[in-house]
Amino acid sequence: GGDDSTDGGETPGVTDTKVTVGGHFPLTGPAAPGYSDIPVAIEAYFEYVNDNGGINGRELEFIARDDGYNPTNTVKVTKQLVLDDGVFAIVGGLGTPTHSKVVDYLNSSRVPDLFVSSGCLCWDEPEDHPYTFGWLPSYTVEGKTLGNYIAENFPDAKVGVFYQDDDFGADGMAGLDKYIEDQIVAREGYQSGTTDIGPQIAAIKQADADVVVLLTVPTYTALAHLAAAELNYAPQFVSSSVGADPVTVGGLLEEFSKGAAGTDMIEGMISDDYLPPVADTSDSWTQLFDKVRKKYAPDLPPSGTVRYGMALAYTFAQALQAAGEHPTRDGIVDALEGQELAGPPLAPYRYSEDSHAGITGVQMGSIKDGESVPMGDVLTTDDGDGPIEPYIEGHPEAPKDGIPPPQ
Amino acid sequence: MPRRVEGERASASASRDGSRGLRIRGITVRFDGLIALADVSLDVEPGEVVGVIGPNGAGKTTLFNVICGFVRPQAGEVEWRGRSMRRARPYELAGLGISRTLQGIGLFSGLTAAENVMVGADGSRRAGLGSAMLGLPRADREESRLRTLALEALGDLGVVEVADALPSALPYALQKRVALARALVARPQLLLLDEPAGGLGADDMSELGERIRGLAGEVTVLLVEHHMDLVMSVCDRVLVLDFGRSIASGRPADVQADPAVLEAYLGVESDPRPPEAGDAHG
Amino acid sequence: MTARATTPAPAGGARELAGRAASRGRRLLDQTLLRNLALAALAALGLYLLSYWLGRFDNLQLATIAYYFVAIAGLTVLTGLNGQISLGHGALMAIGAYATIKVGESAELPLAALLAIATIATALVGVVIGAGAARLRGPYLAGATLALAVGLPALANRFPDFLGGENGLSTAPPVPPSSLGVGFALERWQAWIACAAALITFVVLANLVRSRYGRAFRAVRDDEVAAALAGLNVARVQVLAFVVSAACAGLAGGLLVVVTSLAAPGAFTLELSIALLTAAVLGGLGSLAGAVWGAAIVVLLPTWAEDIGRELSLSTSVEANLPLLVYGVVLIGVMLAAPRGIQGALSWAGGLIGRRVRGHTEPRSRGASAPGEEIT
Amino acid sequence: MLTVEGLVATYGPVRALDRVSLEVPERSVTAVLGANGAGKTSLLRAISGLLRARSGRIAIAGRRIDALPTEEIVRLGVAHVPEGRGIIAELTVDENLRLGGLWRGRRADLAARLDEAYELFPLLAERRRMPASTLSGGERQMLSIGRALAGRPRLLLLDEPSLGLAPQVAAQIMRLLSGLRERSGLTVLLVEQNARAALSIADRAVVLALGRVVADEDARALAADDQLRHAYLGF
Amino acid sequence: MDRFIDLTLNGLAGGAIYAAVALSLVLIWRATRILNFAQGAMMMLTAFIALEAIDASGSYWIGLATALFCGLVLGAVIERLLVRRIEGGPHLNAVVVTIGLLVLIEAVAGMIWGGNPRSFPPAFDIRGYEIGGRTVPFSPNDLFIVGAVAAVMVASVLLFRRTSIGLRMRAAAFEPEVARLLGVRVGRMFTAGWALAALAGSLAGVLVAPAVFVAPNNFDGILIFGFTAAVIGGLDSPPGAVVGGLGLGLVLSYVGGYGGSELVTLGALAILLAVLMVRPTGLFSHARARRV
Ligand SMILES: Nc1ncnc2c1ncn2[C@@H]1O[C@H](COP(=O)(O)OP(=O)(O)OP(=O)(O)O)[C@@H](O)[C@H]1O
Ligand SMILES: Nc1ncnc2c1ncn2[C@@H]1O[C@H](COP(=O)(O)OP(=O)(O)OP(=O)(O)O)[C@@H](O)[C@H]1O
Ligand SMILES: [Mg+2]
Ligand SMILES: [Mg+2]
Repeated sequence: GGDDSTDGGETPGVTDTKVTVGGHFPLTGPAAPGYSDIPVAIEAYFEYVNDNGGINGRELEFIARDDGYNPTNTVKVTKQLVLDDGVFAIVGGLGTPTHSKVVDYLNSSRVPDLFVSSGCLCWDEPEDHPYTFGWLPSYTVEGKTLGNYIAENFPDAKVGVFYQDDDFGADGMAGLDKYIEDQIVAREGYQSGTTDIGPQIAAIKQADADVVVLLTVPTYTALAHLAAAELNYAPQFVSSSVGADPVTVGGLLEEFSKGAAGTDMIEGMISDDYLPPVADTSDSWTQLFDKVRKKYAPDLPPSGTVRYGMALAYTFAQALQAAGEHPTRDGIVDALEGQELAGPPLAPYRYSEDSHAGITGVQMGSIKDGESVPMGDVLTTDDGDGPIEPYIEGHPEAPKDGIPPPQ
Repeated sequence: MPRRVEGERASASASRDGSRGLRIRGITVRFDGLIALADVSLDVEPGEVVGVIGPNGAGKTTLFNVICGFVRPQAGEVEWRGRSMRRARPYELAGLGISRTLQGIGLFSGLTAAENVMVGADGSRRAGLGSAMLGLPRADREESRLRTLALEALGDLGVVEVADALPSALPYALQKRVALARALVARPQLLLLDEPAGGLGADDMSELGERIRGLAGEVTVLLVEHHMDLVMSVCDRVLVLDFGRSIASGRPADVQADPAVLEAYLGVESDPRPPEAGDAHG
Repeated sequence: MTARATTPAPAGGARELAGRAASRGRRLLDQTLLRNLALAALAALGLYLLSYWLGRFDNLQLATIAYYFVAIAGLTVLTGLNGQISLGHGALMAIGAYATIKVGESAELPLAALLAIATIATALVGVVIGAGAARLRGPYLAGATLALAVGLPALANRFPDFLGGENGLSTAPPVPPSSLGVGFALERWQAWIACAAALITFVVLANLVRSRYGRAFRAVRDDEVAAALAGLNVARVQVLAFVVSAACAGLAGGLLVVVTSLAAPGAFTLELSIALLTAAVLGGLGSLAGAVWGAAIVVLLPTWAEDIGRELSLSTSVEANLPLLVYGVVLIGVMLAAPRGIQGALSWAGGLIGRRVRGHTEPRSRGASAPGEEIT
Repeated sequence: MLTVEGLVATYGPVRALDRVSLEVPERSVTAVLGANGAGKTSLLRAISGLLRARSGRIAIAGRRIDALPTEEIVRLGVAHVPEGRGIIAELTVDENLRLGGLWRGRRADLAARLDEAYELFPLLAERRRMPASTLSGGERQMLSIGRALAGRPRLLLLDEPSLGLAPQVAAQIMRLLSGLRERSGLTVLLVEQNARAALSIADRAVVLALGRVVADEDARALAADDQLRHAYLGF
Repeated sequence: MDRFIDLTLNGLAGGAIYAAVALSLVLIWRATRILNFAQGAMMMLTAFIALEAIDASGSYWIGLATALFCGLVLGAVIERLLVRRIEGGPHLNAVVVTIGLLVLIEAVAGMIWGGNPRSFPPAFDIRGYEIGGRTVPFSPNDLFIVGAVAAVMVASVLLFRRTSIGLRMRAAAFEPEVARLLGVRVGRMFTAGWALAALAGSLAGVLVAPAVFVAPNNFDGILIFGFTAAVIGGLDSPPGAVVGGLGLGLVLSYVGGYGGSELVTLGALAILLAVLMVRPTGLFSHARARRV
């Protein structure tokens, strides 16, 4: 028989020994590249926690279900997670077109919907969707910061924008426009799935842009570099963090860099970042994640994707810890709204009763020798017209045992 | 040099009843330079059985194709009961009372014999989608009426026992009968038979002959055949084509004696040459 | 199919004697409508009980199977009976889904009306596409419909304001009527709606394929020239078949909205279209029962394979790809083992057993049964 | 040349050939006669491997062929003009003819063989480059026969070769067959509805009824045997 | 004007890739009358193998040769193991089997190599030629692609038109039973057809790999455009495949350049439908055959 109770005596997905959560990810199909590693990283960190005593004595279990980036499947697997697997919460569900189709369902079923893996502004609607929390800095926050950087450092440059034709591109451009609307001379979009982006890059070159902003996923960052190389076009590339992971993009360009084109193509690309750089081995978080990766997911490269999954997993562990000895679905929401969490991200979260937006800021950086090197302060801002301000307090050190301490 | 031998009956009735039968006027058909029919004319009176004979590739099937609208002639005109067939599309023929059998078999391989015939009985109608979808008794009644018709038609041709067999499991002769049943079930006024006796044994062929003779008077029949016995015994008149031209036309006996026909088609008696050098068109 | 011709019922007025009641009962079942309705009623009862026995997620799966069935049944009529291949039915489902949401947004209409509108709208589009399709054959039709499957959902990106762009549209799920009680599971209600629609589709299609239209579809498939000479307007028959199957796809799209509350380009990929076609072939082309098997396989197989993968605790990339592997193997395996699809194999086996039981032989060889007989 | 012993072939439950045995000597024309559905076509198909025998054996010049695939049987010198012609409509007339002679290899020779076929059927020569789909029924039959001859077979299986041919051409073919037997030692198995014509050139005649051999006699004797003729051949 | 030239060259380079894929589809179609939906997956598989070979040997050409050889073997093996068994069944069964194969190969590749795309080296420099002081989007590598595609086209035209094996292959494809009666070893022809088509496909795979990277699903989109190109050209004609591919590449380049990227798929749909409505069997097909 079907169990209709969500608010009975016990909390779904929570037993004395275990907390089960799940998420939907494209594990197969055209959208899988780059994303399918995220749940592996999350599970790796959870295993690490479990081997070190769990959270309040409970082990963490993560069920990743494949939705192939198809919203119909997202609905199916999310309901499967909630109804069949009986998860406590959905964690890290990936994608705007996909996840937006289950937000209503999750909220009406009062299932915590934590740390959506997308920078859409739409997760921050505490009135309508009290159980949904974003995590990534929104695409607009990134756009604003990138725009601000260009306005300050290349005030006379002509700017071209190459963007993904969906909310990622649109929100990002909205942010850019707040600072460099006048400087932008070309805006060229692409549909994910198309392979020929030559015409767009040629158009940007024709507009004589000195700076090209990439609001792209890693594959298209690489393709943009290739198309530019073909045209012997070498503008200053500025990329959103989404498509700037040096390991991933560098890997895609590896054969070209060592062969025909001669130089490392992404060298010098400027981008923003919201987590400690993978290459910064002095950072305590980087050390922690690398330790976990080596032990629990040795097949994965030390990429930004893995870092992302671990940081997300850590944040969930933190929230669960904050929800107390006997976590409930409402309890974890209250904990997120009520307590100040601080963790791996460079800037603080914005969680409160009025806001479910996640990380508030980013730090600019540029790629040197295939690694991202930070530049300047961490900068925070909001999704609206708020100012961009430096955040100088810095993020906390990772706990010694790598497990969020009780608060 | 095309010649026309007009039978008396044909010329007498053409002026009177021409509008009721089939009139073919000056048909010319070319396929990329190849002349399949050259200025062919023919009048067929209601109830008449007219044979069309000629060597292979003479254009007999093409003539049928012109009548049916599968081939558009470069010149000429076909009239059926006073109506020009220039615009007629093949599927409209059934509605105009014209049926045709194909030179091969042309049965629907996935339909049983009875269903094949039911298609012939049913084709031209188009109303009733709604009742068909709802499965109304009206549709059922219609179906059983069609099936009765089809079984009758099969019964007429002596093949009712194969009603539920698929064509591929039937011997050639039975398939031909089913195909004929499908053409006849629509009660056509004009029946175009393209080599109906091909592949038939002697018994079957004489039975076919009787059947066609039985139709004469009610149904206008145009018959393409290479079996001269059959043609001679059932046809009122014969048109002979050679290389797309009509080289003779008239009563069977006259045509059979025509030297031009003997040379071009029948050949056998007048061909003294050794077999190796044989040539259909001498 | 019986060899005996059913005699038409006597015209009204004639009084039947009581003693004939039994034969009348039998005669009632000879009537297409009543027989199909009886079948549907039986199925409805079974599904009703099933929906109480199944859990919530499984009810959702049931609803999913039901809407897949609707789409596959339409496609099986088109491809199996009329010989037209379509790789674009996913796009037609998209039309039904978008229509359901757009109309639902702009007018307060009962769900049944919305679904009817979606069906009709898609059927109308089907007229246009079908008219083009009637000119094409085989691989060229496949190519054109494939382009449709890829191109049509791209329209959403062309009109992002109206159709929601890449993110598509969402709507609220249907609300179970209060008469069913407060605790009534949404998923069960969704299953009921989808199954009801599937049963209606079944009855209508079963009626249709048994009628002269079904015969015309098959005749045109087998020999276009002979069909034309028998008086069938080949193009019109082909368009009709396309419209019927488009209507089914539209209804399926509407039901997809009922079950998932969404319409987005990513939901109507080429994979969906291909899955529909493969399901139709897998189940047994031209057979409505086959459409049930096909729908069940397409919906349940990935879930099962995923669960098995989880049990086996494989490495992540192996586990993630296992359902695909299983699906591929099943597609190939069924085609090798049962060239006429599952239903074809079942009826072959059934025929074999039946022959054994009745102890006589029937002139039917393996896989050579008439396509027309496989229906229902 | 050809030996068939106890051949049984079925379509599902239908027995199309029921313990058929016959012997076709080299350099002879054997007519296979019988009513529609008697199993004539099935017999030819079984010999050329298109229909698998249930039991029995088929041998050509002492070599068993009943387990060989069709193409290998053909390569032993067996040509089969199938019922319904079996031309490849999408290929041109010339390509169809060439295919008939290809298995023999020997290019130069092939051209000569094609020329012979064209000489035999001048109508085809005019249509060399046209797709075979444009041909008329009789022209297709000519193509099918010409194609079989282009392979210079040792054993020729003809399934109703006169179907659709004008009387003159049909007669020409009959004469050609006896000519070929004389000149190049061809062995022919000829299925014909026109029993009279077939018997006129045949050395032997086999009559099938319901899949069984009911008569296997000298052709002239059969033509003279009124009883048999009436019972099975209808004339 | 510069823009037009750029778009034209860009379209030619992209079109050559579609043409390469279309050619391999046409080869299989001509040889076995099967639409090979698994072509993209087979290309992907051989590209992965080529990549391994390049990594191991350090030579692009060894990688290419390995890919070609593996393609040949893969095609033959698939035909012998799978396609052979469904021969003579309903037409769509072959379609379903190739779809099954597509899914299967992609799953296996995903299991072996994971989902993340890998970089593939180009044969020659990818920087465009300098013409009149301007760099145009057409590189030595593009030239290599165009040349390779042209060579495959010419080879397949010669094969089908001029050789007896080509004639046998076509006969086997159209009428297997009749072909057998004419002594054609149909099975071998099918195997050869699949092997050759897969060979051409693996060449296409190596040619496109640098532009799309190598991942289990990355050739799906290319296959769709290749299929579109083949249908536009007429599935029976190798020159049709090339013209269809180049034409499609050009139109898509213009549509993408002058219209917008969201129009590209719609553009492909539009040209395909436009061509098919005028010529229902593609540009290079023969006139309609006699039906009665
Ligand atoms: N569609 C076409 N394209 C080219 N040539 C054609 C076409 N249709 C017919 N022909 C040619 O026209 C001529 C007449 O053909 P038709 O089929 O009418 O002959 P026929 O008199 O019926 O011969 P048969 O007795 O052999 O059936 C033939 O030479 C044939 O090749
Ligand atoms: N594909 C098939 N499926 C089922 N039964 C078949 C099939 N082909 C032939 N038969 C049956 O086998 C028997 C012999 O047929 P066959 O075609 O060999 O006869 P035939 O002597 O050549 O007749 P015809 O003179 O009509 O060509 C017939 O009863 C026929 O119904
Ligand atoms: Mg003819
Ligand atoms: Mg026969």
